[in-house]
Amino acid sequence: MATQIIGSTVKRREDPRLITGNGTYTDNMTLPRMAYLTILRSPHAHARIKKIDASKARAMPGVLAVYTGNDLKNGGVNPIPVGWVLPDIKIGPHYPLALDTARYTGDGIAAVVAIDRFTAQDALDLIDVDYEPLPVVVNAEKATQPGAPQLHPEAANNIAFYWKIGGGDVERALAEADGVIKQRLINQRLIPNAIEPRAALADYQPATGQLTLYNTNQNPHIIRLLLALVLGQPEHKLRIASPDVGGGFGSKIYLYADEVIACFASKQLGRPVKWTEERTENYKATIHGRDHVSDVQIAYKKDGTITGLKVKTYANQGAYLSVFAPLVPTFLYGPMLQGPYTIPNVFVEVYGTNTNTTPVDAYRGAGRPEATYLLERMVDLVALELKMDPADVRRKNIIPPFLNGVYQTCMAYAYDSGDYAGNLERALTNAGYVELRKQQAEARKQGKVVGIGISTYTEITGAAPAQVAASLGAAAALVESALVRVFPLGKVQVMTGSHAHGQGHETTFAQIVADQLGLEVEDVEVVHGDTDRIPYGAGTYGSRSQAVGGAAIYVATQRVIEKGKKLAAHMLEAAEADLVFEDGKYSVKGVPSKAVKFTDVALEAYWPRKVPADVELGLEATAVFNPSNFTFPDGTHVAMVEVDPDTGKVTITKYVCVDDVGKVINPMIVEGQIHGGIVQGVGQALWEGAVYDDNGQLLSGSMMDYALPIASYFPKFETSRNETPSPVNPLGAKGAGEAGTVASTAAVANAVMDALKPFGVKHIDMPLTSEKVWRAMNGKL
Amino acid sequence: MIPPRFEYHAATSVMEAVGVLGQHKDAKILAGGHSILPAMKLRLAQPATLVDIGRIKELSRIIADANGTTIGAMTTHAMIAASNDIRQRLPALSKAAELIGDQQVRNRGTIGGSIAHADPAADYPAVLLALGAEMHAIQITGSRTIRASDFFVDLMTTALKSNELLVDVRIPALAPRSGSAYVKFPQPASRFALVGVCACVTLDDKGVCAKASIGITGACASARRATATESALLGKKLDAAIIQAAAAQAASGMDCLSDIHASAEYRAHLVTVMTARAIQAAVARVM
Amino acid sequence: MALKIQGNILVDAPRDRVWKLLFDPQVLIAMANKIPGVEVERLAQIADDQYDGAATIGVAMIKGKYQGTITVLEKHAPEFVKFRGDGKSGGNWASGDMALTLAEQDGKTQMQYEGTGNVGGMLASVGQRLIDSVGKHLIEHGTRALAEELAAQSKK
Amino acid sequence: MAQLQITVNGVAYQHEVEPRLLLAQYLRDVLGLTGTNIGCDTSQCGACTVLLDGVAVKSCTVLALQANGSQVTTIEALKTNGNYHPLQQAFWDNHGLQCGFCTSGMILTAVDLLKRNPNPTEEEIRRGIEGNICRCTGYQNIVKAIQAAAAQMR
Repeated sequence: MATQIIGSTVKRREDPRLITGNGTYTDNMTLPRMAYLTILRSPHAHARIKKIDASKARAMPGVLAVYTGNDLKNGGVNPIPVGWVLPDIKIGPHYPLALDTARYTGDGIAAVVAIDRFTAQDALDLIDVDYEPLPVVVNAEKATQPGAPQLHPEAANNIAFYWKIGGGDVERALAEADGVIKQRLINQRLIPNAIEPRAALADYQPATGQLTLYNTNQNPHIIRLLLALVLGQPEHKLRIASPDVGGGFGSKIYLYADEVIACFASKQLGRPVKWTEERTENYKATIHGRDHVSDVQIAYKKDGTITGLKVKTYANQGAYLSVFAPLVPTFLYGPMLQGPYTIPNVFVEVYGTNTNTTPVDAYRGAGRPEATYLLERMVDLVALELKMDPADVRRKNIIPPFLNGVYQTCMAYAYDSGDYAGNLERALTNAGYVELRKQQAEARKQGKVVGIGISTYTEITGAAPAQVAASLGAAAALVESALVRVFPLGKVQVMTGSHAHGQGHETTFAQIVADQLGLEVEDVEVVHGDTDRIPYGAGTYGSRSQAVGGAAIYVATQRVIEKGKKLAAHMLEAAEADLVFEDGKYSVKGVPSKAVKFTDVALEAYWPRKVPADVELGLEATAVFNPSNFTFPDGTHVAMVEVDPDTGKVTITKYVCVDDVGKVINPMIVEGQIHGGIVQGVGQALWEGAVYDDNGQLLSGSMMDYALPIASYFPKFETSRNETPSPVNPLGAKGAGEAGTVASTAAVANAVMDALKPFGVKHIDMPLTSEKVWRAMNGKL
Repeated sequence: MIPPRFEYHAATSVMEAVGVLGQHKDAKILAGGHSILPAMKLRLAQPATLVDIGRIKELSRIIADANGTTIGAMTTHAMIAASNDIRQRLPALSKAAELIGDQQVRNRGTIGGSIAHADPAADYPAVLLALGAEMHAIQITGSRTIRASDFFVDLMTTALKSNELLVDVRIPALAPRSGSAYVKFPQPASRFALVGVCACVTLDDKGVCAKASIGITGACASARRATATESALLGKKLDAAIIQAAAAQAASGMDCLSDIHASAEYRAHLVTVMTARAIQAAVARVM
Repeated sequence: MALKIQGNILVDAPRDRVWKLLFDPQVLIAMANKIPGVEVERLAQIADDQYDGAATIGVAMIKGKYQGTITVLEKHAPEFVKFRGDGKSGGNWASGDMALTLAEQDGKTQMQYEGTGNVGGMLASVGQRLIDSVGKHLIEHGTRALAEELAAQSKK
Repeated sequence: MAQLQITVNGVAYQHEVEPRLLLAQYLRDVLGLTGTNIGCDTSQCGACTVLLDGVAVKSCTVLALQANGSQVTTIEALKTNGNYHPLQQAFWDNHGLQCGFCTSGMILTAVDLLKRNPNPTEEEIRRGIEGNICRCTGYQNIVKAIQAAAAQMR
């Protein structure tokens, strides 16, 4: 192939089915005799369940069954396990339906299975539950205080885990600093809002004992593993298929109670059972993200050098520990607090606490947006204190280029490659930073309230090097597998354990294979999301698919080429060592005319004519890729905002960014990921926030009250890339899925704070709603 | 997502609709459905009967004559926003319609449905109050006309009786040398009005304010006039300082709503800001 | 979602009379039915200090059928009483307490009320912007109705 | 139950339906036209947008019976004679979708938008799709796709 397929824009192969309405989302599927499941959720955030009277619901025509927590427990259903077990972690058991206590307003109390959706919904109204309300706590810090309501007897003071990490000597740094700034920062709770609500369709075949679960999920093999443990269903008789999935953003990683109940019901009733989440239900029963309260101290020298950072964080875990929840505010957060800077002394301690709220787990960025926001706000506060330009404070502290090496932070991680300083300068140049500052000065003279914000970041992606992950507490291996299977006529199927739900893997993974084998992208079919078709997998989250999943495909493809070479040697009657593979042909070095096409080798592999009997036939290879390190994308985002001085309303007027996500397979797709990431991050800065009242009622319970970003809230983004290949995988890829989100929140928050500088405002917590900004401007905080 | 059960009647005439309405306890009118269906899907509203008036053609019309404009209850927001007659004669109403929800909601939601529901954050009530609209309601025994100032009674409560059907809205033509404008500060999620203000001013030939009416929505349990501001404008040349001073009184005496999007204090402040902007825009429109 | 309620009303009836009527289910039913959007299905005394009932409560089309109890928490005749009410309707619940202080005033009764209310379930999660107003609406009409009803009953 | 007569994508249907059946549910569950997705309960997300008598509506906030006697067009009917509608083509060409869940509604809203305004500015496009929430794309490529389709259709 003359043109490189890797690195070029190829239109997505997913799109024809999706633009014509032919996607197969879980709720689109219908099976014969399918019944419908609905779940009654507690209207109380904390209550003792005194009595459940389901007799009227059971008597309703069309109702097949009503289950309670004890029905499931007596039926052998185990609590949902936690997949990231930290030392000394305290786990309050999470039964799919509450046994005697409801601990948040999404907690399932009873489940109805009926012959149609209407009946299943109507029957919920007929279940009479006698609750005794208990005191409620929703705040992560308050939950740890004496006298706070207790959620689980296992976790004293509601502390599910305490975790700390540090490097250098932060106390000494604080003591010896020219200045120390203390600030409390709140990273508010977010609701992921994949536009497709979750759904599950369980199909148990009593005759064979086979259970299939179709569901909205990012990692079917993890679900199979967990579901096998929860249900006692043997893995080899359990198939998880996640067809088209309408967005995940982390919220579809976990095993949820609802799909366990659907499986249990299908086994009990011997017929398919479907559950489809409603949006109001999604807001309560699907995980939330972020929700940190942090007390921060930053130590600096007069010249702007940052010498130390000390952080204490209360990370709200919600009512139960979700599958990966303990990972997020620890390893994905704490060690990333050094960020892209040379800060030599960092210490962080984290209290993961249970509260009467929806469980919190990984949501786009997971830990890194929290770390980046915290650090970038503090850097700006240093600039404010020293009356320095925020860009100059960043220049002073940013890690110098380490293009071919590694940079060891003062904590656990060694960054893989990068030109952080170069990307900062590129972004400032692209934004016309000097000119923007002049415009700002001019605008201020005219009474306008204008701000410029910078966010410089590095984040951690590509989970995970298995040994590192295990040492950090992973209960599930996060390596990735691939099977590349060549058919006799030269077409190829790739089975990957990664799962795409918008990321375009069916295109980019095909590009990797086509590029190497000298085929057209159309000749390669990517199969994902089905445990019966794919050898194994760990799924898609944490921007890992290209760096781990893509790398596995790359290695498997190389193995196919090597295997083919043995066959080609016989076909060409040449020594294997003399053969080269280029442009889809094996040829003898220096004798290009003596060649055999890859497709001919494929045919020979299955229908041998020249190959001796002792050579292994077939042409497929499996690889499991276990990277040597994580990957660390980085970049700088610059935002400009204008604030309406009368109302406090913030408008983004300019947005410029430079991101280094390593080697790019498909620039169009990477750019799309960055766009989406930016909008999601800005959503947190300006509008989004889950609001609970003191009773644990979620007041922002629908899209009417939870403000999601819409098109008219944004200008056109000016994005660009800088590619520093990662040395930890053969593709040189890092991760692109979360970078935009990691960076944009702080860029916009800093811009708003910069706009408010003339009003003497140093910090306000997100979301920076019109009212909050107006209050800040008018001294009414 | 699944509403509770109800009886459904598709009325083909106004008289049929009010007949059904009068006969059934707990019957509600179904116009575009964009207020009642979401409430029913959440099972917060459970009417026993819905009377669908969507098939009554004469309820979906805009008639402009020399004295005013009549808008049928089933006229959609999109029809109002797209009407040249309304844009030219009643730009405030045109703008209010254009700012409701989104295109799909405007294509389906109706003026009658919106005002009969009387959501405290709905846009139209501010405009109808400021423009002195009249609502025409029919029941089986006759019909009556209700002035906007009498129509919006309280939170989601209008002067309509349970057996009455709102059939149209009549808005008198603006006097010569009048201007009207609607300005809205939307709630970022639902884009309902946190505060919406409609100002209508008439200037005499010396440029002095001869008449001013200001309707405010979103701020309180139901839309209302800003009478103190109106008085402060009368007899004055409406320069920026006068407008500012008058608008500063717009929230006086108001018991403003408070929710997770805006405190009562902030709403009251927005009332003054949006009122000033609405008056300015209305003055700018005076021919 | 929590509501705070306080205010006072003047009842055109002597305090002793008001005190007695306050605990009469029939008076309470008549009072409640005067509130727009409230329709009492039943209310009965089931113990010394406890009532059990059912009512449709709401504003305009947003309404639900609630079942619940009213419990007298504290009582100092004839000047102070504190009630607690709990009700549920489908996936929604409401609870609250209200303290009434009664004072004689020229043969009439000055009744001071203070309380808090809480709402949960779907109502709280999708109706937050209306709860405050609905609460105010019910209290405003409720106290007025109570004063009227007590005065009327006392004259019988 | 009540009689529903409706034409969907040019095909006339007659069904007995419960009055409370929503148009979106009728399309998906009764007709099997699952290209129309349901993303919220409260008419914000726009995933369920279809054309009802030619204009874009949120089919989860319309009773099937309200569409009695009407013509409905869903995403499944946009591709004609093997050719993609210019908006479908433009969404593909410009990477205007990622997970695809909002795409049907987004495209049908854009059909309505371009019918009313064949030459929209970027701002008009951004305002025109306010009733459609996309959590993946950040909207930039959707706007680009609609601009490209508008140019193609003019």
